[in-house]
Amino acid sequence: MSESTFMGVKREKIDWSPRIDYAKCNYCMECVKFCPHNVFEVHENEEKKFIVKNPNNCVVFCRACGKTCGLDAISFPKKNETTAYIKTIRKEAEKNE
Amino acid sequence: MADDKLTIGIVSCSGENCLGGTISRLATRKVLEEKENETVTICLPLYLAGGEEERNFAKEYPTIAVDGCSKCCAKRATEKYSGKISTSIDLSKIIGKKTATSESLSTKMINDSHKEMIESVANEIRKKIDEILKIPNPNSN
Amino acid sequence: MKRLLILKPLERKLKKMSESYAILPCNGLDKCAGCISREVAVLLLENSESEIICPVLYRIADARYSKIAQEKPLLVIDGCATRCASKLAAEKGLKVVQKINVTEAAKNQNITLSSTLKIGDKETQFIQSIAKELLKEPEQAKNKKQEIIFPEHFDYTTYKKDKFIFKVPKQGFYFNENDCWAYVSGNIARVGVTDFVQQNLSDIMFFTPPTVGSDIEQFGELGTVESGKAVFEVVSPVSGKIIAVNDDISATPELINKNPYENGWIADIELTDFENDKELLLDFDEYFTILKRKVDEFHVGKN
Amino acid sequence: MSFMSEKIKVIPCSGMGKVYGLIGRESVLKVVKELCPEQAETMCLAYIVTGDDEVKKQIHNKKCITLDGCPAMCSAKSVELAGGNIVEKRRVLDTFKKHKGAKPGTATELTEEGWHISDEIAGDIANTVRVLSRED
Repeated sequence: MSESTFMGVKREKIDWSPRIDYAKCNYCMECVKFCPHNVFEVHENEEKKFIVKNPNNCVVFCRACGKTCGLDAISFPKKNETTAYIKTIRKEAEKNE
Repeated sequence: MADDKLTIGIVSCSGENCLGGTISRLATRKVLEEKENETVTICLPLYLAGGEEERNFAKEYPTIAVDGCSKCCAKRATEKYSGKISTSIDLSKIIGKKTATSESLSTKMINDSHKEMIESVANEIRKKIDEILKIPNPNSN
Repeated sequence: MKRLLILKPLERKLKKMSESYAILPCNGLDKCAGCISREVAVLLLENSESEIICPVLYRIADARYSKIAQEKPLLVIDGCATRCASKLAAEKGLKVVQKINVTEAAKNQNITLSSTLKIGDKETQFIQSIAKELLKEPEQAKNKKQEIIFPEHFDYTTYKKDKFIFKVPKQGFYFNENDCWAYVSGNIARVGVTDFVQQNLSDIMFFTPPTVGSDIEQFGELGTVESGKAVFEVVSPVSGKIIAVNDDISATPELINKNPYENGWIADIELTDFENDKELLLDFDEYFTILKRKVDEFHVGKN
Repeated sequence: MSFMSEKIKVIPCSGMGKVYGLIGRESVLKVVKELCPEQAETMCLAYIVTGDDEVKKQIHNKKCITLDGCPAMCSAKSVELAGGNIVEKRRVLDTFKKHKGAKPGTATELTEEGWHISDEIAGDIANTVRVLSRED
């Protein structure tokens, strides 16, 4: 993989990935089956049958896995906050140049 | 990454009228699914109805035609509309002319003897792919 | 009953400016959001000339509602992300004019809904604010009818990956990294998805439009497009007010497959702060580089 | 009337790349083998695409129902070019719109849901075939 950035900001600096409410989840695994980016990892024999293993693989602003969840057990950070944060980091980077 | 890797197109007649079409379709799909990274589906009727994607393919990439009977529609259609076929397979030579032209089947009706036929045709396709991959791309200039 | 007392009709002045709808609520009985969708419908009924389509009866008795659904603009109220009411509308081939999702609306207003089925004070207020918004909206949208000047054809550069050809228009377009584009003319932007989205989704069968008249932030959700493979959230490249939605793609979503940059556009947005939005947008060269990388690394259109 | 009328040709695209191709193919096989074997038959689309004189003769001015998997409309376009008389153009996708969220299977194998949709389309086509045959 090439070095991962989003809008010129290093991906790992951006906090964007699905948050799972395990109290609501019924482990239908539709989200896991859906995501083509390997964000989730299945732990068949554990209480939490899957986890968000690679949060930085998640495409910033993508909420598609959440749409497979009929129980609304998946949420994401607020988009406007993430946008503002990205802008701030970009400004800082400009200053440092 | 895999930029210049050779992709092989496979075009099957998929004929609706005879068993050969049913077998050619399933054998082709089988190989396409196992060799996802080396192959690409060429949808035959798109030569007429589709865009340049399918029409230009055989001009630029090696392409294997899999035909259910000796009418060889997949081979002939590809050469007429797209480009020269690298190699072709005529099922009547593998499963016999009589079987190939017998009635077409729903995937519901596929039994073990059909599965054997699919496997032997798939084997033939695999062999052709290996042959192509060993030699450099003949259409590269 | 207590519920009826709480939900007294809104003030009279609202009534005058209101538009009437054919309302299809989800009426879900397993979540508070479902109960709210029902109450919103009832409140709208009391405050306008609207009529309700009962989702339960509609399933078994088409004929009863087909006339209402054709005569009045259809408002769909979904409780949760399962979107039963939207699905029912799609199933019956109805054209949705307005749409609201209670759970999303609550999120946007920072309201946590009750986990029981009872409607409390907080929920009542929320119901009233939704109804108010719905009743005044068409008026506002009508006042500001603006149209964008949009060329019929563009020149494209293509990137080829075996038999797949990805097109990107050479000039006049801005992109975001979520594969959505904006074409700006005056203070309006036309917005859509790029060829990458279209090719990856393959045959697009459903389009859920965003609400005309509502405000959208940059990177906010501008409706969704859906194929047998996935649902794609249209991520708005710009911020502003949604002034138009492409009605043609509601009826024929495959227009997006045909050409996502021309007849397959999604919505028109009246810009509020484009100078600021531009900071996080890409030009042709930048997007084309990203597109090539995405196609090479992640090519799901195959087979 | 009692004299034998020619069978109506029902031609699917059989698209290789998508499940919709397989559904169309299975729908048509059901029509010509189970539902209306006396009134309908199919033809190889690949053969029609070749544009051979023989196939053009077979299809020229004959009543055809085409069934396409996707909006590319391969079957309809090819049959038209070969000179067939298309009495109905159908699309698998249109039936899918009635089954939002359905998981029909792959281009190789249908799920129960896939078969259900395929059977629904077959039923619709069979109705058309019956109506058309009565007209003769």
